[in-house]
This record gives sequence, structure tokens and C-alpha cells, in this order.
Amino acid sequence: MLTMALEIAFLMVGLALLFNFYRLIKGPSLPDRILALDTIYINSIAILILFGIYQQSALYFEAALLIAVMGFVGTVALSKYLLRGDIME
Amino acid sequence: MTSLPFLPLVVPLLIGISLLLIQSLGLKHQRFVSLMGAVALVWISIESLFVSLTGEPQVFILGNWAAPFGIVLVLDQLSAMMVLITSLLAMSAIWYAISQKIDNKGAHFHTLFHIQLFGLNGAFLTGDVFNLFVFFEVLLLASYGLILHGGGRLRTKAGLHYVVINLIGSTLFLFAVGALYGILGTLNIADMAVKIAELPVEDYGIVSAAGLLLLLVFGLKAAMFPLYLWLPQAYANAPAPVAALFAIMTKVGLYAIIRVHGTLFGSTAGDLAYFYMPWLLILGLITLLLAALGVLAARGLREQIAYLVLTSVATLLIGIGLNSPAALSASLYYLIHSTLIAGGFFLLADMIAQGRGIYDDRFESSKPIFKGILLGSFFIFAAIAMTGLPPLSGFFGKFLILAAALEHDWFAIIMATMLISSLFMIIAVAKSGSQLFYQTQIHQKPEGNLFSKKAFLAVVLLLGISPVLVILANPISAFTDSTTLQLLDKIQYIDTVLNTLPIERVQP
Amino acid sequence: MNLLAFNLPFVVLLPFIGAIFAAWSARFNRLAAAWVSGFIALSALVTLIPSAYQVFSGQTILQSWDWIPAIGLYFSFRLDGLALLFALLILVIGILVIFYARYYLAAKDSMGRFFAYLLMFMGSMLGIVLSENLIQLVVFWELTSITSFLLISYWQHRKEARQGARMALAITGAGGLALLAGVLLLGNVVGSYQLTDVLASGNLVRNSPLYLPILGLILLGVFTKSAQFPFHFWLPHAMAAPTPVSAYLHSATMVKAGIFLLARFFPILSGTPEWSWLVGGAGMITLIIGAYTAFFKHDLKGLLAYSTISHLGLITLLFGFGTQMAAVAAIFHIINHATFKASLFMVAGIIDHETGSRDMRKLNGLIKYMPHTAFLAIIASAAMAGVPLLNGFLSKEMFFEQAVTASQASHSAWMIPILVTIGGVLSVAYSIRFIHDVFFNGEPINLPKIPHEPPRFMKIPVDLLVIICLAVGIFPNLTVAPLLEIAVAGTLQSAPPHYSLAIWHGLTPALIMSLIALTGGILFYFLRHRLFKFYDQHFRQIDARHFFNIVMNNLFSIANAVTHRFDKGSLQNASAWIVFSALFFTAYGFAIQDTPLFGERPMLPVDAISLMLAIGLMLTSIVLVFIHRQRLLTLIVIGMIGLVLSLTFVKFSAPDLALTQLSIEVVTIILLLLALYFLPQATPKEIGKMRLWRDGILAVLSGVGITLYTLAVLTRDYQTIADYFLANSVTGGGGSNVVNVILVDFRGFDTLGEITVLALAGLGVFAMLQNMKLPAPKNDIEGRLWSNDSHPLIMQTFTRLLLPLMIMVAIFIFLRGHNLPGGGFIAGLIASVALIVQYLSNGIHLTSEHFKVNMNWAIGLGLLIAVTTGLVAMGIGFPFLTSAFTHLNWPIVGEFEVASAIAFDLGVFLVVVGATVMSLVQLGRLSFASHHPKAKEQK
Amino acid sequence: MELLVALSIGALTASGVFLTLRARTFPVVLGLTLLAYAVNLFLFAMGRLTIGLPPIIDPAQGQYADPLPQALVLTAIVIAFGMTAFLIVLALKARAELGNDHVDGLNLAKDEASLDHTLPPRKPQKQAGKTI
Amino acid sequence: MKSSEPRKFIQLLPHPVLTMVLWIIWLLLNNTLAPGHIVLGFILAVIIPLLTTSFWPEKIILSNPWVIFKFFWVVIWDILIANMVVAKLILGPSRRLKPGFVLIDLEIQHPLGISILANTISLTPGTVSCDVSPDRKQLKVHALHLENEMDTIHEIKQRYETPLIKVFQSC
Amino acid sequence: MLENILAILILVGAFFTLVGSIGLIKLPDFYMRLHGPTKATTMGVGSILIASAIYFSQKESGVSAHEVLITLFLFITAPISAHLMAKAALHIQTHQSEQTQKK
Ligand code: NA
Ligand code: NA
Repeated sequence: MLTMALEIAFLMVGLALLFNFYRLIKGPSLPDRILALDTIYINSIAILILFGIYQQSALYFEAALLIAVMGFVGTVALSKYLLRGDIME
Repeated sequence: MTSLPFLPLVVPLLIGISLLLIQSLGLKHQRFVSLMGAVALVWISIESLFVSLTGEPQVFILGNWAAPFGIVLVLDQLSAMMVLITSLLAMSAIWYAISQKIDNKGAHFHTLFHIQLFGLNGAFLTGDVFNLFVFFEVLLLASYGLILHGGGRLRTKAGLHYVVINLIGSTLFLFAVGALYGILGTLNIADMAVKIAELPVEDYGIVSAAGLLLLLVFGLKAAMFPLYLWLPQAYANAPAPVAALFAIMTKVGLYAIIRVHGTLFGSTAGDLAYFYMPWLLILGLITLLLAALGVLAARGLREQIAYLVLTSVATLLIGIGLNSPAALSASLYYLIHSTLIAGGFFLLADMIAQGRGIYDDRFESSKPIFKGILLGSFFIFAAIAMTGLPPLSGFFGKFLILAAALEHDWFAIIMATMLISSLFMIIAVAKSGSQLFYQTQIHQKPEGNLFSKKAFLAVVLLLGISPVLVILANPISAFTDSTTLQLLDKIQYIDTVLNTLPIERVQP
Repeated sequence: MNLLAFNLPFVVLLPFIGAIFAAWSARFNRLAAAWVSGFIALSALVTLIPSAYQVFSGQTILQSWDWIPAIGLYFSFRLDGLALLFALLILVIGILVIFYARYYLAAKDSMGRFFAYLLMFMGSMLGIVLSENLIQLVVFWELTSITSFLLISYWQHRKEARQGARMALAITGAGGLALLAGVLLLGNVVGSYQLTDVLASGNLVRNSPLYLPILGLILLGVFTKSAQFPFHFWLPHAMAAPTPVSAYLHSATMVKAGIFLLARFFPILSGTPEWSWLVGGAGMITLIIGAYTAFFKHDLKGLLAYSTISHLGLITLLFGFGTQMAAVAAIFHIINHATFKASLFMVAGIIDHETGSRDMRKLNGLIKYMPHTAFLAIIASAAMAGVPLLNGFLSKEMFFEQAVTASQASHSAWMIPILVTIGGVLSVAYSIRFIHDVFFNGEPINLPKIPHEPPRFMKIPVDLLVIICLAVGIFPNLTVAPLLEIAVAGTLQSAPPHYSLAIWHGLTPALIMSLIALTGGILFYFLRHRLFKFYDQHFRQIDARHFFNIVMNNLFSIANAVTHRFDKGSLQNASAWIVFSALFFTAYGFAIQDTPLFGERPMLPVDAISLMLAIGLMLTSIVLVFIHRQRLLTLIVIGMIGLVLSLTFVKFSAPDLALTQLSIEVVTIILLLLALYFLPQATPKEIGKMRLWRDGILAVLSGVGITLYTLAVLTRDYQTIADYFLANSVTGGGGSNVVNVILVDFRGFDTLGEITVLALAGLGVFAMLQNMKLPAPKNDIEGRLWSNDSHPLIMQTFTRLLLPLMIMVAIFIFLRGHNLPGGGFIAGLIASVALIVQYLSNGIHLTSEHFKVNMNWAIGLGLLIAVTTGLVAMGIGFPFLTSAFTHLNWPIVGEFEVASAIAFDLGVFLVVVGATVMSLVQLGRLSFASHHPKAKEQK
Repeated sequence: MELLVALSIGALTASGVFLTLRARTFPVVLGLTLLAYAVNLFLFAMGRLTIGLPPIIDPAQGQYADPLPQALVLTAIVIAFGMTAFLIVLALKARAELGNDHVDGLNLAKDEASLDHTLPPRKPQKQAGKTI
Repeated sequence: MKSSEPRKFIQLLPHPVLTMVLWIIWLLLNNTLAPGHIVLGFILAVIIPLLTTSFWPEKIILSNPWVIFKFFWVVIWDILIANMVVAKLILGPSRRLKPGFVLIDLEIQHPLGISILANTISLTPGTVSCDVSPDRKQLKVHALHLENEMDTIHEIKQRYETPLIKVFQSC
Repeated sequence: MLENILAILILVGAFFTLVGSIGLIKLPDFYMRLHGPTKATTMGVGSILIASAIYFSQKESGVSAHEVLITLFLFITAPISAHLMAKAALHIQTHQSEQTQKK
């Protein structure tokens, strides 16, 4: 049951990733692409957590946490660039 | 286990760190510490050299983990020699930088300089391929900082090229090391040699490809054709003391070829033994010809010296590529000569350029040079030494290599290339010398009186080594002979490295 | 101490030491240099005399010391008859020249420099003739090239002097290199570079397959030095030197060095057809061309220069005959030529000195003004022309005789007497011209000075030389005979043949040829006006210097073209070469081994997410190439690639790597964003289509190559040392995260290097950004002004919350690192990001106020902690970086581990934070300075 | 799976090489970053690929991935970061000293013109969607 | 926002709430309640605020814990609802959507309050906060499907702004 | 029972994650696309995280609660990211769908 759910979940998240890639490449605007990247980051958290359950290993938690943090910081920095050019002023 | 192999590393590192920490005390204190550090390093290097002469390589196992698991430092005659050359060069360069107040043209000069020494000595002493990579990066990044010291248009451009090219080189280094690890499963040079000796035939291709890629990486550092394009402008535009120290940079690449390739693909390597040698020879010959043409084509003195450095590299490539004990020994003699003289020549060029004021080192008619006769005499001296004219050490180095080349099948080509390129160099320096010193606007007053006796001491010290090399040719070539013997004795190297055991730990 | 045990090296080295004294003494007194030089030369001569006695008694003196015996290099000297003859010429004429030069040089000329050079030259010449070791001989040989360069270019402000000197150096230097090669081969054949051994191996050498190369190379040295055709042209241009130099170099020394070598190698190299053809041929052509050209030179020194060339040709031709008798004649003529030519040069110098001109079209009738000089000149010229009762006559007679003898050697040799007679005719003609055109022939025309006799002492050297010419010419047996005898013996290395120095041998063919030469010469001179016209029409254009300049210009322009075609100063070019070489070497390295590309190791199965991610990675990598000109977009895409890479690391069991990659990625992006602000926002199109194709092909080949290479390794099995780490990580390193234990313990030294790199990067960035000024763009690429809201409220409030939280995470990651994924690096990066985020949302100014830590200190301290940790181990007798750990049990807290590696890791942490924050914040300050120019100045 | 990784390394290398060979500093920096990614992945892969076997000693786990390449890659990542930081600032310095961002400091006026960001600010446009 | 006012002594707990939060975070991070970590966590939770206190110059005092509690659950509930709604809107035909921007006049003035309000709006049905006006008087919100502008504004003010004003009124 | 709850949480999480991305490709302008990832994706990942917390609490003896940390973090940061992206988009006048109601 759990394995099947996990496998389906992998497929769905994989599909989600594919959509995100599309938006990342297609754009058309830069905010769209930043948004796509941000979403890829968050989806990656899902992948890691699912993978952790799948592997029955808690070793993926820190990576997920860092993805959350770094994804956020990256998005903030990119958005600020669009706004101000100068991100650290 | 002696800690002597480790001292040439830890001293410059500690000096570098202290310089960083005492930065707020001002340049005066930094200069003192920096200079004392360099002097200490010379002393340690001399000690190391004497210890190395006792026979076996000295092995220092870092972290008390025996090879091949931990990183080892290996002090043998060759590495001791390289360390000594480096420290002599460094001491002179620091002295020069202080005397000419070059060190206050930008931040962190002395720190970068000593960490550069840490990197250089690390590269010379390590017995581990990946550690060699790390030290390459240390010395490169320090050199990036140093080459850009003071800034300026041409210097920045040359620095940019230098940095990018070396970054590509670092990438290739990792590819090569990775592939070697992927097959051999080890990183220690001696252990790799053992593994290559037992290598199954079906893995030959990968190892041979990685070996040549690694040769390319070291060739890039050594400035071998067609990879030397970074060198002329980088050397020509670096601050003088940095350019002087850079004289050792190309030798790092050559050293690495001797050390790594010599061990990995040395006598123990079966079918892969010395398979890279013909390439050294061919590329060395091409480099030599092109470099000699570059000496002719140079537009300024520093650029010309840079190309002269390139010819010395090429000569060494040929010497090593001849693949005979005599040639290797001859190359080591020539290496000592070419490194120190190039260093002195760069410093001298800086003094000449300063004496010429706005004309800098460009080959064009200028006002008379202040102290022109003294500088001119030293120019002639350095030019004779660098181009390999008698009676200075350059001639004897080349002669030793040529004499060793007599046994080689390609002797005629080698000799013709070496002699023709020498002729080109002679023609070129005669022209440039006459442009710099003779073609002056005779009725004008000299440009200023920029001449520092203190700084000139560094020039004298470095160039003065040339006659010493001639007079003491016999003991020095005896030393390079025994160094060669030690280098060719792979079994001894491998056994010593792999059989040095950690100190027994007493569990608390 | 027996001086005679080392007087030869003393004789050679004395002038070199003297040179220093001469240069030094000139600082006190202009003339001191001359006196010192004269004294030095005289001392050398005196030192040589005791040995000369021994040589006259038939001995060969050898004095030898080890230099590099292993390769046959000895510091060794030899004095035999030949060497003695030359040493005497060098010293005696040298003393006379020094004497002469003391009066010749003008007040503005630097005496110190002149005499120092002259002495060094003298030493070099002595070195050549006294060397027993051939390598040592080559050393001195090249030294004469260098010192003669200095002498010829003595009047450095004159263009002809500089050019002439460079020409001489190029030609003779080249010859020296050829000589070196020849000597190397010779030494290889003989097995020794010692002359004694070499001279004893004539048969061996002549029968060696290397004979021809040896001969060719050595002759190249000889011909260049002795100005033999086709290398003769440098000599006339060397006349730009002060006349004493010409008198010395071109009569007795420099040019004779080649001749000396010919004599020296005569016993081993001569006697073959090759020798005859090469040496004889070159000599003959030189003899005639030199004599012919000499006649047409209007410049006094030009005439003498070509006459020298001609006489050198004569001597060479004699050696070319290859017979013992010819060698005798050659040696004899060497002596004679040295004396009359030295005196003639000195005369030319006197005339130049006293009239201000050397142009024979202006110089006329000088006999009225300087009769003494004229008298000397007439005698010396007569000697040169071969007039009886003068020394030149004797040797010329011997020469003609040898030419006649040689004409019987082969069928075509009948031409030899005819040709040499023509040479004789010309030689007489130019000798007459030298006398008649200068001392007679009407009145002087437009001379800068009114001519008069030179100072008395200036003529003394000429007097002496002319006396020698006469003495030898009239009483050969009383004067020159013993010297000639031993010189010939030294040359032949055997007893000399029977020869006669009688003035009258009867009406021999030689005498007839002499008479023809004399009358023909007079006739030729009478036709001079018509001949000058003819010469001007047909030969004027043929100027060897012109030809040499073309060669040199071509050399330089080829050098330029080649150098700058390869070294274009283009980074793209350099990088492309590297990529190409890497591809070539790797492919070649693989191909030569003829091993299968792939191994047998099974591959892991593919799953959906991995496939998706890999496709995403590959697609974006490729897309990147096409969108790379939109810079900000590229950064977004790079962010995505970095993420996929981290996921890959997670997937394949490398959590530490994933954490590091994630943190580095965001720091990198921020860094690039900071920089991008000051760069153009888009990359312009590159124009060169070819270059794009080239790079595209290189890129594709690299991609394919590395893919195959990776697969080649991954499909093979390997044995690794990793098992050791896995087995010892807990027990030996005290940590269960093996990667971390490797980093801080097993291979802690790598890590020390790595944080050094990071520290350097921080310091380097700091140094580079000092005083850098870049204009801050006012608007984005679309031309929109930037938003006014510099610190969006929401960002500001929440990111402050992030700081303590992320520091908590950093500490967490740090502490667990030894046992679980994490460690100093990752923790350092997280802490850095925490700080950087504050800068992002609150700005540099505000954040700097809150946070006053000198990052230089953090870096320094971090490195210090790391190194100290290692040194502590050394303090207690273990190698650097030896780790120690123990388990403590505290109340409440329970058991925990304390490891020295943690201290090391703390150093790592500090350096990472210091370097990262410093780099980024420094970059941030750049814009701060751009916005607030005054803020920076206050700092 | 090995094929996927190998192809990924290949793709990263190819685009890294292409960008490294470009004429402006910024793409060169990106190219070198990509090459660093490629080589890190390569080096990592040299320890062979294993799933779910992180080298964290755990009595319940019998096998482990090769930890050594991981440690090496970690070092390499950090070094590459230091290099990137240095290089990008150098690119700025080059722009400051040379006046443009061409790697050889060539002033190719024609292609610079279109990109000059000192253009006067434009009036806001309604349709500004397609940026860059 | 200057922190230049001189401090006479270092307060041991400049931000008690933060200390609590950090303590909990530490335990969450380590996923344990082991005594060692409780001690260590506490030490860190005290030290870190002290180290970072300069970034938190102003005091944050949360009054009305009940309001906070209630607000918290309202938001959680609204998030659940929001996801259903958004899922429906996304999966449904997008042509029927009537997106639009709404400007909300802000009464709340505390910066943290404004920020929390903006966040809440973004997490709850159909709206994303887009911009705060420079004078902090207006909030621009994008609605995915805007039926009635006034209703949306009213609901936001009623449901989120009012309780937040209460929470932050004391500071 | 527990396994079923886990399965449902996982599937629900994956579903919302997917919905967020569908919104990302499907909706006509940036501002509309923003809603999907901000809400649905965050929610989806949150759901999966809860599943993980339950799973590991059950698998190992103790309570695994650290997933809560990520969840909370996401819920706090997702709206900030969205806000900043929207602010940036407004600033650079990113294209708005024709459907957007004009005032
Ligand atoms: Na900034
Ligand atoms: Na978000």
C-alpha cells in the first residue's frame, strides 16, 4: 500500500517537475522563471522526503531543510535583483 | 620520523596567518615579519637539503595515518632542491618588494606572498596526487592575487587570462585525478605506481588517457606548447617581485611531471613505462622554436624575459624528454640556473624600466638611463646567462643537456633546434640591449635618479648565483647526478613511502 | 708555490681581473685605465715567457684541473708552438694597441669602459689559444664574440656602430654555436674533449661517419669568425669600431681566431677531399672577392677591412691545400699579416685622427703634412703588396709556390695559380691605391682639420711594427725562424717539413707570379678611374649589409608573424587550444592502448524521477547555450542545475555533498547577482560564425568524450583504499560520518589547503575591490528605473527572524558533522547565508552597524585554529594534525564525545564564514560606494 | 543509471566548454561554473554509483558508498567556489580597468552600443512582459 | 531603525519569545528530548539572541495570547479551504477566471503586523499579497478570481487585520 | 490503518504538488500562476512532510517531529517569496492577462 502510494506520488511529483521545467524554459517573463525555480525547489523537498520514506532513512531531512532555506534565499535575491538591480545596498 | 619535510610548509603558512592578524599594526611590522619569515625559510630549506642528502627520502605522515590512506610529505633531494630555490627566490623578491615599496601598492601583499610559498612548497613536498591538486590551487589563487597586485590595465587583462586558463587547467586536473582514482582506487603517488604496475591490460586505455591528460595539466603550468599562451603577458605585466617569484611557477609543472609521471609511469610501469616521454620531447622542441621567435618578437624587456623563461622551460622539457639519467641530471642543473637567473632578470628589468621613466621597458629610444652603465653591465650579464652564452651557467646547463642528447636518435634535430633558438635569442637580446642602453637621446639628462642600492642587492644576489653555478659545477652536477639516481630508484621511493609507519598511539 | 704550475690560467684570467681594475681606476684618472691595461698585458706577457722557453725547447705544456670530469670538462690549458705564437701576437700587438689607444681616444670617450672591454677581449683570445679542453675553448670563443660586440659598439650613439656590432655578434655568435655542435660531435667520436686526445685521433675522426658534420660545423665556426665567404660581410661593418679596436681585432686577434682553429684542427681534419674543397674553395673565393672589393673602397678602413678579408682568404686557401708546406706558409703569413695590417690600421687611425676623414677621395697629398706617417704607411703597404725585402713578400712567395704545387694535384687545379695571381694583382693594386691616393695625388679636398703629424708616442707602435716587417723581410732566419719553427711544429703536431726562408730562390714560377702581380697591380691601378665607373655601375648594388639586413628584417617579421599568429593575446584562442589539446591527448592516450572502451560491470536500473531530473539537467544545460546572452536568465537556469546536482548527490548516497552543493549554489548565485549589477545585462552577439562553429564542435566533442570516458570507468570494477576509511572511521577517527572524518582527520591536510584557498579568495577579492570604481547603472536593461523601495518591508521583517534560526541550524549542522551529514563547511556556509540574507534585506549600511566583526580576523583566526590544532599534536610528539578524541560523561548531559577534529572543524567554519561574507559584502560595498561616493572616502 | 549520469556530465561539459570559450567575462564565469559542476559530478561518479548507502557508519547497514570521492568532491566544490568568487570580482575589475567586459578588453563599439545601460530611462510601457 | 541608544547592561534575555522558539527549534532539529540537548538547546537559545540582538533593536511584546491562538487556527482552517478552492480554480477552465488587483487601506501599523497580514493573505483563498505602498498605508493584493472587490477587502480586514491589530497594539 | 493514513497523506500531498505545477503551466499570466505554487504546492509538500513525521515516529521508537520545522518554514516563507516575486513583477510591468479586471 505504502509502496504503491509512494510510487504513484513519485510519478505525480515527477510530472510536476516536468511542468516546472517547461515554465522555467518557456518563461516568458523573468518572474515566471523565478517562480518556476522556486517551485522546483519546493518540489525537491517533496522528492527528498518521499525518497526518505522509501529508503526508510532519516538522512535526507537536513537536505530537505536546506533546500527550503536556500530556495527561499535564492528567490528573495533574484526578486530583489529585478526590483533594485543592487541586491545588497 | 623527522618533521623537516613539514617545516617548509608550516612556516610560511604561520607567517601568512600572522601577517593577516597583525595587519592593523601597519606595514612596518608586516615587512619585518615577512622578511624574517623568508630568511627562516631559507635556513630551513638549507637544513632540509642537507638532511635529504643522507640517502633515503624522508617521509612525514600527516595526521599519523600511513600512506596510502593518509597524506604524506616526502622530502627527497629533488624536493629539497626545489624548496631551496623557491626560498632563495622568495627572500630576494620580498627584499626587493620592500626596498622598492611595491608592497604598499595594494592589500595583503605579504600575506599572499607567504601563502604562495606555502602552496609552492606543498606542491614540492606532497606525495599525494589530490593533495598536489589542492596545493596547486593554493599557489594559483595566491598567485592570482599577487599578479593583480597594484592593478592597471594590462596587468588586469593578463591576470584575467591567467586566471581563466588556470581554472580550465584545474578542471582538467580533476578529470585526470578522478579517472585515475576510478581505476586505481588510490591517490598516493607511490601507491598509484604500485597499482599501475599490477594494472590489468584492459584498463590501460583509461590510465594512459588520464596520464596524458595529467601531462597536459602539468604542461599548462610549465607552459608547454600549445598551452603557454598565458605566460608571456602574465609575466610581462606582473609586479617585479611577483614576476621574479613566478620564475618558479613554470618549474612547478616540470617538477610535477618529473615527480608524478616519473613515478607513475616510471620503470615499474611495465608497458606504460615512459610512454609520455616522446611528447615531452616533441612539444619541448616546438616550444623552444616558438619561444625563441617570441624573444625576437617581444616589444618590451619584460615580455622578452618572459619568452626567455619560456625557452628555458622548453629546454627543460627537452632535457626531461630525452629520458636518460644524464639528461635528467643536466636538466636539474639547468633548472636551478634558469629559475634563479630569470628571477634576477625580472628584478633587473624592473630597475631598468624605472631608470627609463616614462619609456618603461619598451624597446624604443629613450633618455639616458640613470646608472646606465651599471644596469647595462648587469643586463649583459643576465642576457648572457639567460641566452646560454658562455661563460655563465646557462651555457653549461645547455651544454650538459646537449652532451646528454648525443646518445639520442633525434640528436641532430635536438641540437639544431637548441642552437638555432640560441642564435635567435642572441640576436634578439643584442638588439634589445642596444635599443635600451645605446640608442639613448645622448644630449638629454637622465630620467630622474631612480635607483635603489638596497633593491639592487636582490638583483646581485640572484644573478650572482650564475658564476657560482659555473665555478661549483662539479659538486652541483654531482648533486644533480645523485638526485637523478634517487629519482630513478622508484623501488626505494615506493618502499620508503609505503613502509613509513605511524607512531603507535597510546589509548587513554 | 711554483708559478709555472698555473701560469697559463693566470695569463688568461689576468686580463679579466685587470678589466675590473681598469674600469675602476678610470674613476680617478682618465689615463689610469690605459696604464693599468698596459701593465696587465705586460704582466701577462712576462708570466708567459718562462713557459715560452720550455716550448722553444720542444715541450708542450699542459696545466689541468677538474671541472666536471664526469662529462669530460676540465679547466685545462695547453701551450705549444701554435698557442705560443698566437699568445705572443695577442699580447704584443695588444700592448702596442693599448699604447696607441691611449693617444687615440678623445676626451669624451670613457677610458675605463674601453680598456675594460679591451682587456676582456684579450683574455678571451688568450683563452681560445691556450685551451686544452675544447669546451673551454668554445667558452672563450663565444666570449670573444661578446666582448668584440662591446668593443665594436663602443661608440654606441652611432647607428653604424650598433648595427655593425650586432651584425658581428650574430654572425660570429652563430658560428660559435656551430662550433659547439661540432666540438660536441668531435668529443663524442674521440671520447674526450682534451686536445691531446683529439689531436691523436686524426684517423678515427676522418673515418668516422660523423666526419662530414664535424667538419662542416667546425668550418662554420672558422669561416664566420675569419670572415670567409659567404660570411665575410660583417667585417667591413665592424670598422665602425674605434680604430685601435680594428687594429687589434682585425689584424692579429678576432679574425685570426678562426684561422687559429683551422691550424689547430689541421692534423685531424685535413687531408680529405672534403677539406680541400670546403676550405680551399672558401679561401679562394674570399681571397679574390676581398681583394677586388678592397680596391674599390673609398674609405681607408673599408679598404683595409676587405684587404684583411682577402688575406684571411689567402691563409685559409693555404690550409685548404692541406699539405705540410702549405701549413708552413699559412703560419708564416699569419705572422706577417698581423704585423703589417696592425700597423696599417694604426696609420689609418692616425690619418682619421689628424684629418677628420677617411675618405680617399678627399685625402690627397698627405706626405707633405705627415711625412713620418707616410713613410711608415708606404713600408707597411709594400709589405702587404708583397714587395721584396718585406715580410709580406716572403710568405706570398711561399703561397704562390704552394699554389703551383697544388695545381698538379688534380685536373681542374690548373686554375689555382691563375686565380691566386689575379688575387695578387688586385692586392698590389689596392696597396698602391692606399699609398698613392692618400699621400700623393694632389692636394687634400675639404678636410675637417688641417693635417699634421700625430703626437710622437702615437707613432711608436707603428714604428715598432714596421721595423718588424722590415726585420722579418730582410733577416727572416734571424728573426722569425725559431718562432715559425715551433709554431709549425705545434700546428702539425709533428716535426716541421723542410722549408727555406731565403729571399732569393731563383726564377721560380712563384717569382714570376709575383712579378705579374706587381706589374699587373700597377696597371690595374692606372685604369682605376674607368674601373671605378664600371664598379659603380655593376657592383654598387651588391651590399652584403643590405642582404644581411633583409635577412634580419625577415627574421624579425617572421618572428613577429609567427608569434602573434599563435599568441594573439586572445583568451578565446588560448582556451580553445587547451580544450583541443585535452581532447587530443585523452583520445590519443586511449587509442594507443587498444583496449576495449567499456567493461563488464552491470549498471543500476533507472527510475522515473532520476530520468526526469537527468532530462531536465541535460535540457537546461543545452538550453543554456542558446539563452546565455540573457544573463539574469542564465543565473536562474544555473540555480536549477545546481539543485539537480544536489539531488543527484542525495540519490547516490552523498548527503554531505548535497548539503554543501545546496549552500554553495545559493551563495554563488548571490555573488553573481551582485556582480551582474555592474556588468552589461546581456551579452552581445559574437560576429564570427567560424568561431561559433569551432567552439560548438569543441564543446560537442568534449561532451561526447567525457561521457564515453565516464562510462568507460563506470563499467569497470576497481579496488579502493576506501575500505580502510570505513573500518577506521569510528575507532581511529572518532566519528561515524566517514566523509567528515576523511575531511578533518584522514585527509585533514587537504582541508587545510582548501580553507587556505578560500581565505585567499576572500583576501584576493578584498584586495581587488580596493579603490575600484564602477558606475552603478541607473536603470535596468529595458531602461526602467529601479524601484524606489530599497528594502521591502516584508522581506526585512521576516529575514530578521531567519538569522537566529539559521545560526541555530548552522550550529546543529556543525556539531553533528562528525557523526552525521554536516560539518564545519556546511555550517559555515549556512551561517554565511544567514548573514548575507541580513545584508540583502537590510542593506550594507545598517547591517554593518549591527554586525561589527572584522572578517580578516575571522579568516586569520580560523586558519590559526586549524593550524594550531595540528601543531598541538606535534607538541606531544605526533605528526601534524594527528587527532585525538575521548568520551566524557557529565551529569544530566550524559555521554558525549570531545574530538580534536572538532577544533579543526571550527577553524574551517570560521574561514568559510569569514571568506564568504567578506567576498560578498565587499562586493556589496562596491555599489554602496557607487551610490554614496562620499561614504567611501570617509572610511 | 550510469548512462544518465555520464550523459549529464557530458551535457554539462559541452555547455561549459562552449560558454568558457565565449568572448565576454560573464559567460566565461558561467562556463567555468558549469565545468566545475561537470568535473565534480565526474569525480563523484568515480567512486561508482550506489543508492541508499551513505557512508555514515551504521551497524544496520552492511555496505557503504565510497566515501573518498565524496570528500574529494567536497573539497573541490569549495575550491571551485573560491575560484568563482575571485574570478567574478576579477571580471568586475577588468570592466573597471578595461572599460568593457570583453575578455581581451577589446572595445567592440558596435555590439556594445545596443547594450549600453546608461540609456536614458524609458517611459513606462503598458506591455513590458517580454523582458530581456 | 537605529540601535544607537546606549545599553547599560546586557539583558540576559532580550527576547524571551525568541529564546523559547529557538529552544524548541533546537529540539526539533535534533529530533530528541535527550537531557543533554535540552541543556545545550537552552544555552544556545540564550546565547544566540544575545549575539543577534543588535538586529532586533525593538522589543516585541505579544499581548493577547488568546487572540493569537484563535487567529492561528482560523488561518490553518483557511489554508485548508484555500487549497481546495485554488485546486478547483486551477483545474477548472481558466477562461472563466476573473483575476484582478485589490488595494487594501491598512490600519495596522506595526511592521511585523503588516508582514504577517500580507503572509496570511497569500496563504488564504484566492489572494496573494503583491506590494506594500512605501508609506505602509496600502496593500496591493492579487485575486485569482475576483467576484466582488468590496467583499474581499472586507473579509480580509475583518478576518485577519482586526485580530492582528489587537496583537500588536501594545508595541 | 496507519499505513493507509500515510498513503492518503502522501497521495494528497503529491496531488496538491501536482496541482500547483499544473497551475504554473496552465494559467495565462504570471500573477495567476503565482497562486498555484504559493498555496497548493506548499500545502502538498506540507502534507508529505506530515506523512514523513508520522512514518518515522512509528518506525523508530521516539517521536519524529523535525519535519514540522520544514513545514512551518515553508508556510512562513512561501508567501514572502510570492510577495517579493509579485512585487518584482509589478515593478517590471510583467504582462497581465486580458481577463484581469481593470479599475
Ligand atoms: Na550592492
Ligand atoms: Na514560495
